Amino acid sequence: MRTVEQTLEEILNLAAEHFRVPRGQLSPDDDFFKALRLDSLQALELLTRLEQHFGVELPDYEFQGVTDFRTLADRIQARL
Amino acid sequence: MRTVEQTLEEILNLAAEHFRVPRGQLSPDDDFFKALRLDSLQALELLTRLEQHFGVELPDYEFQGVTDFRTLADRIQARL
Amino acid sequence: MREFRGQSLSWQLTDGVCELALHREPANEIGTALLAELEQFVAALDALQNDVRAVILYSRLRSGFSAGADLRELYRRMRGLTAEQRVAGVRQFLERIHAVLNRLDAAPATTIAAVHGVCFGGGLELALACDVMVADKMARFCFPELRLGILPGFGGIPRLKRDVGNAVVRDLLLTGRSINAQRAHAVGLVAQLAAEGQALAVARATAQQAAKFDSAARSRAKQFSKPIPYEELQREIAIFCELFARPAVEEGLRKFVESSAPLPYLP
Amino acid sequence: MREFRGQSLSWQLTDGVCELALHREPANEIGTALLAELEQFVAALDALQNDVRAVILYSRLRSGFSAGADLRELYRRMRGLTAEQRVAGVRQFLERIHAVLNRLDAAPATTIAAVHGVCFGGGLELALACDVMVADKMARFCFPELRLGILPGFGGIPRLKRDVGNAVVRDLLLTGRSINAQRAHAVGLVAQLAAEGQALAVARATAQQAAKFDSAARSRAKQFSKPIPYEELQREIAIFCELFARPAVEEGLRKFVESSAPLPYLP
Repeated sequence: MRTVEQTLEEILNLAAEHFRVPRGQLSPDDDFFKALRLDSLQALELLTRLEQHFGVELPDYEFQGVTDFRTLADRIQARL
Repeated sequence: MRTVEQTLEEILNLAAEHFRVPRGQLSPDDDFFKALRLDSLQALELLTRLEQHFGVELPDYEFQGVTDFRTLADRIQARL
Repeated sequence: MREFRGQSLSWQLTDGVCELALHREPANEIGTALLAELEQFVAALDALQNDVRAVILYSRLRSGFSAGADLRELYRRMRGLTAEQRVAGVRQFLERIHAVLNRLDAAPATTIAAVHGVCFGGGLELALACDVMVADKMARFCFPELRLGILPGFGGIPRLKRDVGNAVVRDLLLTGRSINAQRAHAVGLVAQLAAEGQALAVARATAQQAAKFDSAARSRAKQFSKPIPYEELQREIAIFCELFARPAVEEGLRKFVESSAPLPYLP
Repeated sequence: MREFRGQSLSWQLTDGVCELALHREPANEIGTALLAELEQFVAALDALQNDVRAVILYSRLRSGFSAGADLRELYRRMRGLTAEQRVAGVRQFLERIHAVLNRLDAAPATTIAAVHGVCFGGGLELALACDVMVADKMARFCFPELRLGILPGFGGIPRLKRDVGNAVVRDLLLTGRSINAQRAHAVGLVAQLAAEGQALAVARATAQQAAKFDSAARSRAKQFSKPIPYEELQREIAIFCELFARPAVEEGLRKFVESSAPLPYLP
């Protein structure tokens, strides 16, 4: 079972890798829509990659309701 | 994510193990129905073991349409 | 009679659980021989209905549960007949197998198909008449009929429609592909998955449980929850016979019977 | 006509397989332009029905299969109209798209939707009219209509009910959430999953297989196994129009059209 810190770390790594942002530029309290410069399609892509990586489902309304990576980690943790 | 070469290697290993053929005797361009001396039941068994191993579904018509291991790897890769 | 040993199948009743083993080589093809013994079986099931609380259908053959209708016999019998005679013969066979499967479907006992290996065409249709399907992880399920220019004739589509969503019905029917046990389980067709070689053991535990229940509650609950699509089943026979009358079907059967391909059910 | 190149879609028929590509930027929104070309397509499908054995619907756009109804066009057209005029206009549009999707649904050929990216609202309704859905692993499926104060209007609920259990229908409809391809596959909506970028290749292999089957068997089997819920489809139009007449819907559409949020379909 992952800790929420591990979940957060995995989210940051996944985001950096898939959206080609240096990992060092991303921090837990960043607004990820802005930090990754996501348009609506890319936001859905991130959601799908997170669901695949963690083997969970995260409804759009929960994903939409957060902006920073830390809160996102909490939401995913609640489904692990 | 596997490369198609890794997929091919895993197919050859799986085939050698389950049908008790020395791994060295199998090569990517072999006709696998012949190399493994498969009857129709064994062909289905190989299909099921491949599906289980790779976590994909491969319809019979795609499986039937190929004979060599390399093409089989391509077909599986298209589902990974 | 508490037990029966036939050419194609055998069964015995022990402590309320009736186990029916199919053992007609090579792959429990359903032809006139197996049909006749299935007819005897459902008659016995009626006669013993106060004693039979659960039924398990399984196969003793390595190849699997059943490869479906006996197409070799069908091809042999139809040769030299007129189109009318052929259709009359096939209709009579279908009416008989439908009567057997309808009685199995409506049996007051809880019926369990323990499936391994191939469960194709008519074999799948037999399993679909049961209440609960337990499957070995290596089992495969398929409706290959379109490949022969026909459609499933032993009640397959109406019963599959009862159990799964229509998208799954169309996937199986219109592509003719076989699906593995995990997929059959995921879509709800298979109730329980068993490790390789363990389907019968898993089915036995389930039968023991089902046999504990009060008979009246069990049979009324089954009757209430399991609709039998009689009207669609009749329509299926009509459509099958209409398709079967065409010369393309004899040609498809001939190819199948003469094939030595590794997957002979694939044209 | 064996091929068509339109503004919103193009198709061509080769060896019994008709491939229809959607290519209306930005995301194959279904408005009057796409509808008109879909009408031409189903007319051609009727005319060519002896030659078309399988159909593949796919999108050439990066964004996905289709984001659904063209809400921008809808909003533009409804402004300045009376409530009555609006409802009359939308009803006419719905009657036309229903006619197209009903003909696609009933086409004797095997129809395959090869889906990637977004498959939302009307896009999902188009895919649901097909026989078999093949999905790229990154595809997402959604009925966002409740967010706008309406319900799916292109036959979505009746067709989704045909394919999956009612709990899945309610999940999608009443939460408006999008589900990924794995989930859509698990519940039986999607028949086959493809690797990223491979949905069309997988659909082509399936179309090749379906095209091999005898036409009479294929079309009769499809007709027998795939019920078309005409009565519910008509009721859907009536309910849609009833909801659409309310001022809240114009307000919802305005917000959607003016939004620049990362997930604009989420109000």
